Formats: sequence, C-alpha cells, structure tokens
Amino acid sequence: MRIPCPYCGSRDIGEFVYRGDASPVRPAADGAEAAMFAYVYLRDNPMGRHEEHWYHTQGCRNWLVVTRDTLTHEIPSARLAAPLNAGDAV
Amino acid sequence: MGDGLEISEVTGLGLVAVMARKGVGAEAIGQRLGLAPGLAAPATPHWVGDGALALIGTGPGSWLARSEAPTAEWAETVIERLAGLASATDVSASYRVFRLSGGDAARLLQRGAFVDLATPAFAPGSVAVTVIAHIGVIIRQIDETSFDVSVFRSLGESFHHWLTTAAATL
Amino acid sequence: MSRLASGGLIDRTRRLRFTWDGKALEGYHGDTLASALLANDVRLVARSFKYHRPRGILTAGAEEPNALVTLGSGAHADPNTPATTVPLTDGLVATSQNRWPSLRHDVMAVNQFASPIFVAGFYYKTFMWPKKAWEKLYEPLIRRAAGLGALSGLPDPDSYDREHAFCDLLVIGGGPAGLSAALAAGRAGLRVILADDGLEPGGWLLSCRDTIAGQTASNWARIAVAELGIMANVRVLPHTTIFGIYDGCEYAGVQHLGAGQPEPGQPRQRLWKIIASRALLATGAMERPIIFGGNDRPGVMMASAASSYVNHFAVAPGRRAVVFTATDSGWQTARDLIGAGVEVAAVVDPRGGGVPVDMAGIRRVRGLVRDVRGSAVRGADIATPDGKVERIDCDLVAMSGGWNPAIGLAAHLGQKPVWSEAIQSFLPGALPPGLAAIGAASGQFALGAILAQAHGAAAALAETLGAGGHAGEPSVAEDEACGVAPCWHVAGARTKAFVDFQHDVTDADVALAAREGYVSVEHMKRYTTLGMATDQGRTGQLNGHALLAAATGKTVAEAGTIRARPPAQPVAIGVLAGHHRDEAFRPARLAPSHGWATALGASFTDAGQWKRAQWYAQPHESDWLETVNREVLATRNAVGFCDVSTLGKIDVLGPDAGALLDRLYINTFSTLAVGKARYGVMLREDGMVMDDGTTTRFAEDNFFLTTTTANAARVLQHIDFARSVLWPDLDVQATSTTEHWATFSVAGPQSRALLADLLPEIDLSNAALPYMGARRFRWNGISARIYRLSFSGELAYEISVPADHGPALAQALHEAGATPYGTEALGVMRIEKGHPAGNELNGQTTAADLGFGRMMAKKKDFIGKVMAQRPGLTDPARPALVGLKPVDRAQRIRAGAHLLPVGAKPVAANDQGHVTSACFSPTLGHAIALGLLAHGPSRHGEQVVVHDPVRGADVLAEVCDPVFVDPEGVRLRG
Amino acid sequence: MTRYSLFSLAAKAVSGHRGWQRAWRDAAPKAAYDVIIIGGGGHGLATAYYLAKVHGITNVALVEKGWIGGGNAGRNTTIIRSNYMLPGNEPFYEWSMKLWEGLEQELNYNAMVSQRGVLNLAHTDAQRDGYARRGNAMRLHGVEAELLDLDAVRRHAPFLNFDNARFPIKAGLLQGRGGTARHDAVNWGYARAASALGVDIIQNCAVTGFLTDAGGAITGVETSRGPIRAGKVGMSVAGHSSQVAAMADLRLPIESHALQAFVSEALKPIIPGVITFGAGHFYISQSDKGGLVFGGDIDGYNSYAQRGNMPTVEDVCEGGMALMPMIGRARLLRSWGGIMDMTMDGSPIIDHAPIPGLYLNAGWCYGGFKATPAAGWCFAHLLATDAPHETATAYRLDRFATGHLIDEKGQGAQPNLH
Repeated sequence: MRIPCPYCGSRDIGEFVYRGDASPVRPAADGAEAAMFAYVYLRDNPMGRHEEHWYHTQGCRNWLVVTRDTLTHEIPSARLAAPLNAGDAV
Repeated sequence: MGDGLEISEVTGLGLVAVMARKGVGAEAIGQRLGLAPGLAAPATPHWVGDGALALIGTGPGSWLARSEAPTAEWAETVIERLAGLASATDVSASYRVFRLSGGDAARLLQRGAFVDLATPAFAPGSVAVTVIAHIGVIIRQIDETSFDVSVFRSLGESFHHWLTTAAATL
Repeated sequence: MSRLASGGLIDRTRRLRFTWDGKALEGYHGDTLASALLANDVRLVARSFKYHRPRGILTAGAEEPNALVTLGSGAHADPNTPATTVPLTDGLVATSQNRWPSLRHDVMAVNQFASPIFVAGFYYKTFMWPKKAWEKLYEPLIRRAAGLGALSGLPDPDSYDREHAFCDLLVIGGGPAGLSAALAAGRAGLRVILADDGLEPGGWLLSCRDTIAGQTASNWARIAVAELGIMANVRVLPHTTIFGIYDGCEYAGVQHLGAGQPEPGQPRQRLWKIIASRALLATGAMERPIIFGGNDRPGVMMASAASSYVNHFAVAPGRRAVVFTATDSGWQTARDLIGAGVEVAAVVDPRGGGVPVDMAGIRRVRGLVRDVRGSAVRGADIATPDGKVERIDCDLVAMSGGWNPAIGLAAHLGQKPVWSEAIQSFLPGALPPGLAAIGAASGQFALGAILAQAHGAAAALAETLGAGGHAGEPSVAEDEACGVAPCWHVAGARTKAFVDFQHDVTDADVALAAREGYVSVEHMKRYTTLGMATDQGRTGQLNGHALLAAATGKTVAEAGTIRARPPAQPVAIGVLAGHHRDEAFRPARLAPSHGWATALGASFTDAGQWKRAQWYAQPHESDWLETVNREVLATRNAVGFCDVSTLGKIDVLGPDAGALLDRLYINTFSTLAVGKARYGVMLREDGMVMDDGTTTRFAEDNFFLTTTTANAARVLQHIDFARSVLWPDLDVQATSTTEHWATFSVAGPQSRALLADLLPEIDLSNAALPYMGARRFRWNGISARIYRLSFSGELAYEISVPADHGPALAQALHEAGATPYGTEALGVMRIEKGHPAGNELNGQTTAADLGFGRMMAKKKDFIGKVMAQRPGLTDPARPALVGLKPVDRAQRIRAGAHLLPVGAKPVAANDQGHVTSACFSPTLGHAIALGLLAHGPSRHGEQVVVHDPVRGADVLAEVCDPVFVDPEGVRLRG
Repeated sequence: MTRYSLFSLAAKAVSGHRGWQRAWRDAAPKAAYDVIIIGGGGHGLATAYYLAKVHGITNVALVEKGWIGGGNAGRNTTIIRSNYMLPGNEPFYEWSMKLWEGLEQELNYNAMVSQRGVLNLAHTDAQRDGYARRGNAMRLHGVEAELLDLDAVRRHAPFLNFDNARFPIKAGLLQGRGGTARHDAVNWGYARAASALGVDIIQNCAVTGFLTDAGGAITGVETSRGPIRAGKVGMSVAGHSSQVAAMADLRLPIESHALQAFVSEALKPIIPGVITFGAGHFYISQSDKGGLVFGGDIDGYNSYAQRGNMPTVEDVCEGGMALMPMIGRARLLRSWGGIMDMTMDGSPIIDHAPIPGLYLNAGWCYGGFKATPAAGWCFAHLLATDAPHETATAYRLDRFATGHLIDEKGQGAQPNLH
C-alpha cells in the first residue's frame, strides 16, 4: 500500500507510522474530563472512508491526514496535517 | 562489484539543518543564504547550488545546507545569517555520505529504495528521503551516473555492509 | 525408454546426469525433472498424504499435486518441490518423500485398509478416549505420519536478494496472450515488464503444434522474446512467478536465479516488488480433471500434460492411451499422441455432436470412463449410455474435464470471481485497480482470438497512457475448436474416485460433508481438507464444489468459490526475508566511541538498535561483577567517564519553543533561564509517564532536549504531532541532533580537576558553572558543550563534541586518567541514587507512582494532565517507587520478583508490587533494588518478602528511601 | 445427537457412513427467544452452549451473518495459553485453560487440544526480568511457569539461531500447559452440542439494526431474515463490534485492525510447541498435518479487509529467519487476515452496554481464540445472572473512564501498539 505524500510523492507504507483516526480534536485545556475521555478513548472505527493520521518518519517527517477506505484500502488523497505557512509550494 | 560501480565516501562536509519559520518562503531562505540571484531554496524534493553552498530539500520548509569545504565557523555563520527567518542547527557530524558512481549506481540503489529512481521520475538535481534495508537514507542525484547517499553516522557500518552485499550480486 | 527419437524443444546435444532415489539417470537440457523421469519410464513418483496410495505425474505445470520431491540434501534440501517445475541440471539429486522404507514398498500404505474408518473428519469423532491418550498416544502417531518433505533443521545456506521496479504495464505470464500484449505495448513505447514462470517464455506455445504467422508456435514465441529483448523500454523476467497483488498497484514476485545450485555467494532467488500502474493477467488456464474410479493411479494424466510431454519434451507418457475428454482440446491431445507414435485405443467423449478433430482411424466412444484398472493404469472400463461396460487395455488415460482460468491473483484484494456459463468455469468479476485479464485467463481459448485480443488490450492501454509509438499489428493464427461441456463426475465407480489427489479426498467424502451439514464450500474445505494441499485446490476443487452443489440442490455458481489468497504459488520464506537474517536482521547503531571501546576490550550489549559498551573487563578480572564494581568505585572515589551519546537529542527552536515544551512536560520550561538545564517528565495523553530527560536552554528560542535511548524516535514524533496537529499556530521547529553530538559523562570527585587540565579555557568552578548549568565553548577549535548534569550522583559534567571528534575526546579523557565505565556501572550508580529509568518508565506508571507527583504544574495545561486525575491513576494504593535492601545483607534481590507482606500466602491477592531494578552496590557492600510497592512511600522501615519462585527462594527485604547514596546531594553540588 | 466414538464410527462405516445426520440444526429464526447472541464465532457458540448447559437457558438464538466459524474463529493461529501478567487477565485465561483441558469430553468432539508448551524468548536482561515478573505472577495465580536459561532453551529447540544472531537469545519463559487446538473443531463442537440442547443456530442471518422499546431498552434485532425479539441481546462479533454497537448509537474504545497469519507447506514434525521471538514480530507452531503456522504483528492501520500488505509479510519472515534460519527452505503456502477488535489497553470487555438489554463481549485484540471457552462461560454467566463472573470482574467497559486499565504491554491509548 502506498501513500501519496504531498511533498515526497507516492511512498510505501513501510516509511510511515500510523497513529489513528484524525477526526477527534483535542478539547480545550479547561474542558470537562468527559470530553478528554472521549477524545483519548472513543473511536468511530468506520468500515469505509476514514480520515487518519500517518507520520512520514522515513521521509519528510511530516504528519499527514490520509483519506483511506478501511475495507478496500484505496487511498484517494493525503494532505499535510499542518496548514502550510504562506509561500511554501506544496 | 559490477564494473560500472565505484563506492567512495565524502567527508569533511559542513551540514546545517534549516527549518523555515511560520510564513517564511523558500525564496527568502535562498536569498538570505546567498544562492545565485533569483534562485530559491527548492520547495520540492530537489537540490540546488554548488560545492560551496547547496540547499537540499528534505521536507516542506526544511532543507539541509551543505558545504564541501566549510571553515570552522561556517555552520555558525549560516545559523546566524538565518536568524529571524529560519531555525537552524549544526548537523555536520550526523551523517556519513557515500558517493556511488558508474552505470550500475542507479540499479544498485533501486535494489534498496522502493522509490522510482529511473529518469524522468528521478534525474540529476533530484532528492529522495527514504529507507534502504531498514536504514533511513537521503539520496541525492548529482549527474547522470552519480549519487550521494547520506545515512546517520551510527548506521554507516550497517549501510556499508548492505551496499557491498547488494553490489556483489549486480 | 519413452524418449521419442525426434522432436521436442530439448537440446539433445547436452546430456545431463541426475539421480532419483539414488538411481543414476539421464535427461537433456530443456527437460524438467518430471519429463526426464517419464523419459526413463519412472511413473511412480510419490505417495499420497493419508492413504499413501501410489502417485504418478498428473500435470506438466506448477499446479502439480502429486510429484512433490526433495531436491538436494542436508542444509541445501528443498522439500515439497513439484518435479514439473524443476529445470533438469547436471548432477541434480532428487528423492521421493513421505514413504518408508521405500517408494515401491511403503508400510504406511496399510492405511488404505482402514479407509472405511479413515473417512473425512474421522479424527473429530474419535481419539477422545481415554482422556490423556490424545496427547500421549494418538497425536504423536498422527504427527509422525503427517507432513510430506522434511526440513534439515540446519540454517538455510543460500542467500537471497531483492529488486524494486516501476513500470506502466506489467504483463503477468509469457504465453500467447502475454507475448502478444508485451509486443504491442513495447512497440508503442510503454515501460513494460513481462514476467514468466516457465523454463523459457512461451507458455502453451511450447507445447502445441499450431502455427502463428507461418511459424511454429514455439519459434514464434522465441522470435517474440528476442524482439522484446532488444527493446530498451521492455524488461523480460524469466523464471519469475508473480505471487501476490497488494494495495497500491503493488505486485510481488519471486525469480529463480540460475537453475540448480547457485555459485557460492550468488543468490538462489530474488524477490521482486513491482509498482505497475496497469497490469494484464495473462496466466492462462488450468485443465480440470474428471472424477472417476482410480483417477489417482499413476498413468492417469491431464490431456494437456500428455500433449506437453510429447510436443515439448519428446517423451511418450504411455504406449497405448485412452483419451477421456469433454473438451475439444482433448481431441488435439489424441492427435498429438498419434503423431508421436502412441496408439490411441479410443477417445471417450460423452458429448453428442460432431467430431472436433477429423482424424482417420480414431475410434470414438460416446461414454464415460467409470473405473481405471491396476495400481498403475493397465486398463479402463468405459460405461456407455446403453448400460454396457467395455474394458479397454491401456497404460495411459489422458483426461480433460474442462478448463479453469488461472484467476487467483485477481482475488487477492478481495474481489469475487463470477460464474461463466459459456466456459463452464469462473472468470474474474470486479478487478483490482489497474488490472485486466486477457487470453485464457479471460475465458478466451482460441489461439487466433487470443493474439488479437491481447494485442488490442495492450494497444488500448498504450493509448490511454499516452505512449507515442505505434503498437503494430497482432500476429495471425487460426482458431482451433475449444468447445466444452461440464463433466465433473462419473457416478457408479467401483473403486475410490479422487477430488483432491494430494490429500486423498474422495467423492464419498464430499457427500459425507454435505450429509453432516458442512454445506458451505468453506466448511466442506475445512472438514474434508479438500483444497488445503500444496496445489491449493487448483486441480480438483471446482469439481468438489460441483459435487457439493449437486448434493445440496444448488448450482455451482451458487455454491461459490474459496477466496484465492497470496501467494499464488508457494514461496520460500528465505526469499521474503532476503538480506535481513543473522547479524543483518536489523542494523546496528554504533556509538561514536565504538571503535575506541572495542580496541580497549569492551563487551557490548543491545539497547534497541544501539550497541553500548556494557563494561571494560581487564584481563585479571574473574567475572563481570568484579569489573563493574571496580568501575563504580573508581568513579565514586576518583573519576570515571561513560559514552552517553545514544540518548535521544532534539533541538526545539523558534519563538514558541518554550510554550510548546510547557504543554509537553508536566513541569514548566518557558521560565528556564538561558544557560540552565532542568529535568522534565513527559506524559502520554492517557496520563501515564511516556519519557523523561533534561532540557537545556541555550538561547531565548533554543532548547536542547534529551530523551531516553529507547524513546528517542517516539518523542520526536510526539513533538512533531504536538506542533503540527495539536497547536499548528505555534511557531516552533524541531530536529534530531542525536547523531551530531558525541557526549561523555565525566563523573567523580576528581572530575573537575581532571577537566581543568583538559579544558583550560573554561572556568569550571561551582560559581561559574553551578549544578544544572550549561555552556557552549570551543575545544581545539571545534564547537563543544559542557553541562553540570549527574546521573551517577557524583560531581559530574557531560561534555559534547561533534561525533567525528568523539574518539579523540574519549582518548584524551582516558589518557588524563579517567576510568571508562559501561552501562552496567551506570545502572548501578543510578539505582544507588534511586533514579527511575526504562524499567520504571514501563508505560504502566504515573508521575506520582515514580515520585514526581509534586512536579505536575497546577495552572498550565499539558498533555496527559486531565486523564492523570482519573480515580484509577490517583488511588493511593497504587504501587509506588521504593528502595529495597535485603535484611540479610549477603542475599540477592532480582528484578521481576514480586513483593508480598511478611507471612502472607504467596497468592495473587497478597501481591503488593514488584522489583523493577536490582544490583549489587559496591558503594554499600550489599545488594540493593528499586521497586513499586502498594502504599510504598509510607512504608519505609517495613519488611516485605521478595518472592521470585521462577528463580529461587524468598528473600526478606527492608523497604527504604530509594536514594541509597548521598540523599542530600552534597556531591552533586560540590 | 449420535455420540462420537470409535464404535459409532465403525458402526456407521458398515453402511458407508450414510447414517450420519447434520452435526448442528440449520435452524430458521422464530419470532422471539429469551436470549439472542449476535455472532457465530467460537465465543458466540460457546456462550450459547454454556447458557443451555450451565444455566438451563435453552430458548436461545445464535444469529450469524455468514457461516459459523467464518470470522476470526476460523482464521487464527490456534494458540492456547494462560501466561498473562496482570491480575485482571490471568484468572480469566487460566479458567479458559482449565476448560480447554476438558473440552473433548465436555463436547464429545475432538478439538485436538494439544499442550506441547508455549516458549517466549528473551534477548536482553531487561526482557528476561520482564518474563520473570510474568512467570512469578503466573505462579501467584497457581499457574506453572518456568524461566529457562540458555542451555534449557537450546535443548527445547536446537534449531534456533544460537550462533550469529543480531539479538542473541538469553532466556525463555515456558508454559508447559500452553499449546494449540484445532479451531474449526472447537466451533463445530460447540455448535453441535448447543444445537443438541435446543439452541437455534441461524446462519446467513445478518443483523441490520436493534429493536427497542419506548424507553430505549433493547428488545431484539432486525435481521436479513426478519425481526427477532428477545429480552437480552449479547454482541460477540469481534472485529465488527463497532459496526453493531453503532446500530445502538454506541461508540466503543476499539479500532479494528488487520492481523495476517501464514501457513507453510506440510513438513515432517520439527517444531515442538509454540515459540515466540522476543526481538521482533514472529511466533510459530506446527499443526498436526505438518504445516508451520506463523505470524507476527498486526499491519498497524484500521482495516476490515481481512488481508494485509508486504511490509508485514517481510517483517514476519525476517523475524522467522533471524530466529530459526532453517525456515528459509520451507515455502509459504497461504496467507490470510482477520479483523482484530483492538482495545485502548489491549484487554477485552465482557460487560453490560450502557443500554438496558444489550451485553458486550468484545475487544479481544489478537487473543480471542485462547479465550473461547472462558469467554463463552463468562458471557453466559453475565447474560444469565446480570453479574460478572469472578474471573472477569476487571473487564468493565467503564474502566477507561475510571482509569483501572489492564495494560499488559504498557502502550496506552494507541490500539495498534498492543
């Protein structure tokens, strides 16, 4: 399986480290414990389209948000997790 | 060893890891470091420049500045020159750099790297940060038949063992 | 001898010698082991798995279920190798398997007498009485009888390598379809790879008598391969099997290099990993058997195989044949046999209608072969519609029950095949991205049509991919007749009729499975083991599904298929491992002073992928403990030095570096003064301790972090996640400098004096460089750093220089009189000081467990803060860090022992914690340890039992403060 | 139910085995039952059996969307062991071992339970001490465990790499009672016995939703073969736990992951029991038919595809060659994948769902097969008595909120690291 890294191009998943579902957002510092519990522990774990975090550890060392189908493993797209600072081409 | 292959090592390099700060573009970095006028630091996995100063693209907004004959203060001056534009740190001793040249150089590297190294996908000026035999590498194509392959210093022996083993069966 | 006087593609000028079960035989270059055996009239080649019935050669291809042999001997032995795929080489040693004492006289054949009991699944119904008998008696017998070939138990002496490749079009299979497609795509200018698993490319063309563009099929194939060979944009991979399709248009294959024994140092096989944006499945089709009585006897062969042996290898597989066929192609075999001088007693074809091959003198019988006579074929009983049975003497029955397109690869990503009424078999349904099927694999069996279809498909691909060249025209050939009618099974057989030849599964077994409710094809497969042999059901599985469908009132289409899975052909595990075995299993990371330490006689230990000097034994020292004690005392009493370069080092830079560190560590770093260092603890978001280390500030926007050796990569990944995903608004950058700095800890009361001589240009006084102070300086003109940091608890410094200068610094320190110490001594001293390390940071401990509860900042948010407050993580009864001393000072405590109250029964309910780190303390003269004990901090002075039953007797210990040496830290601040 | 034995086998052989009936009734769904179990894997079938056998509750329907034993229960590497460290796990897995040891007699179906030992190898001092801690914990739970030194390991498996290994072997933890069992036979054995006690086993019956009463309590399931009512519904669907839970608007602390498994061509017996490599991802045993059954780590990304990719295949084979270099000559015959319901601490959940009438048996990571008998026993106990079985009290769903985690590997809330 290969991930279309926005900077490095198509690369084998052996170069990446998978973290998990990219949709949970870390609650604000003063948020309730229940919100942090859900962020840390609960997952939709869908069969089908899934936005997930991968880290290009043996490549450009960026965190990516990869859109992948968890049933067919097809990967239509991937983008840098960090919104790019102005002026960078990728 | 295939007849079309020589393996040597490039030593004494000056290397500085350069990471653009928020909102700073590749042109600014290139110009501040004194690349030829109008020449920007590469925003894609490529390298530009020459022996005195080259900028190797290793990621969005990050490069390796390289000098073949650095003075003792070269790294400090690069870091200071970039003040305000980019964070930079001396990594001159972090890598061992193997020079592969000859007709079989690309074929040998292709045995290890799962990245298309054939022209036009990869050509002089191209860079690939990838992995060979579980060892992280930075591959830089210099000309039609020669490449620099940089690996972390601590992994130099293991990488050299792979190089010689793979080359023996070309 | 059954070698034909002329013909075939073998090279009669190159005679080759080989042995079969010790007997010297001969064949020619171009033979397979199978064809050479047949040429020497060897027809009994193996014994079946369960009944040990005699088995002959059934096919001429990789799907061979019977003729499995062991090649070579000793460590080079290659068990379970299909003789049909082995190119004959001079000096080849081949032996039969799974028989004792010999192939001809196999004692285990006695199983056939028990066959009424030994039906499918019999072992699920018996061997249960008496209770212990299964393991003591029955299973050992079954295991000894099971298995075919044997491993030698010796390490694989051969080497393997790998190659990656990228192309526009991968053509899988070099038969008529594959060659035609590759020619079209190659001419059009696409970047093409053609992989073919035969002795030479050509596939069926090497075994048929058709003509293409006026050439014989085999000559056309050789000319096509030659043309492909000179195209720069085409790469032909002979002896290469594509065994798997994976995500991302990735195709995995194995290439057999150099037939027979590779030269020393050269690889035996090569793993290919190919990324192909398009691929064409040109793997042809496999002939289907027919299920009739005795269809497993040596002398029963697939019709296409008989044609192959005659046309390709110039070997007559028999003298008098009966061809039993429900396909037109079976008639071509009759013609081939007659052409080679083999008498065809009859062509038994149950179908009505005309004769596909009009040959004078062929006797056609409309009927079915019901039984074959003899333990090797001596005759065949033909049942005709009028109810009569005619016995015909023969020594060969060539059968053809239909053709199954070889579409296994197309299902590797989960797509299901679909039933085709037209060809009475399954074809690919939906296909993996980029893949299409051509030729027989797409259900197209006529040669002329195949060449045109394949050429058209490739030319169309070239166009869509924008290749500029012209694909040329397809070669022309006539279309031979290729009708087929379903003929799965002949009812009323008097003797056993086989569906799976290797696993001895009969038609009766399939009926039994249906009767007992194992009616899904998956249940039937697992209950009868049909299709679980080395041919993975490629020969008779579909026949079995047809029988099951009939028994359960379903159509074959409704019964469905078993999902084909990688590998499409068995693959040596060695080639999948390649370079990564023995010492090269994983790379070794060598610290900067590795060479220097080796010269000094250091012994090394593994710390993740790092090699670290464990101790520096001197010749007179009796064991490692004496060495380590010396190193500890030399450091505590004078000065020692240790290479600590393997610790993770990360530069965190930029205006918001301090803000980021405040959110990562439990304590605050944004307030750290320049030139100062601070110890920090980092949590995971679930509140557990992830890592610890000291961070030094060299400038307003320049922090230098250290991490544990084990977690270096994980912490960098964590930092990058925090700054790019959690808080992208922060302007902060980070990069690893682990490899740039060689770092040595110089510790001991005389450390300052020693360094004062070595580094005259720095003021090392306590005032100028206090504890936890740090400074950048130059040493012999190179940039260097010095820190007042101490893991040993002594007055100590850490000095960093660029890694290439590490050995020089080590040598200078040694020559100045400092004693080198290794990780063992380092471990003893940090245990003496009660510092938690890897054993304590085991991912199951909180900051409070380790005594860092007070460091957790109250105001600021940091990763893990909220989850760390959960009841389960703040329960006072949680095991917490304590020191342990044996009450009897002479006794020893080991890490991994558990802690029980004195006098308590050694049961889990009384388990109060465990020993995490332990050593002998030369400083104190007795064993000491750190542990995690329930309510630990409040139990100093209490006694507990150190319970270590897997290693020895209980030891009584006293709970104490984890800091054994200089608790006030006087030496640190000296 | 005809009793299986050598005599019944011989008797039926006389009439060409035409006398055998179906091993389990292929029941059609009735309108209502006392209990519905979703999932026809080993856990669901065992639950149904123990509900009937131990608790006398026989008005039970087991609904399976495909064919029984078609999910993880039919695609695991058949290992049974009780060598766990934490007090939340070890009692449960030891209870499962006790049930394994009597299974053939209990079900009158030879599941080929074969206790030839499970050996975990250590390659560093710290790893050896870690196994000592686990071995001592097992002893405290009354389970035998031995810490073998290098010579003992060499005697147990002489073909291991003792000469030029990158990570030399230092020691090994051996559970002699660990071993393997024939997974299909376990599923069919429980199905046959449960069916004989009156449980309806309903195949090709996919659950598509839950029936609820006004108050939101679960009162049955909607299926591809019509609605079926019941007072209690137990979910035992492993990798599909999140899908079925979502039908009740329930999110779980679970990610589904692909675990690949491999088998070689059949070879003469050479590997004594189960052996696990401590310096990489590789474990192996040899089936009674002679195939080397092996595997390693999960692929590491969410997946329902029941297959994986090459990096894992290579990593497993590299581990195999590093540990036992003889394996290079053996040929990989077949590889496949299961869907592992990986939890946030690597341990399972046997608990009420926070919705009345719904019960969860989920989160089995890659250890579900060895847990089959005890999971069935304990889930039946919970369904019958509404109280957790004494060995499964720690498997609470809310443990992630309260912080009473059962984290054997200490990897935290990252499922793919367990």
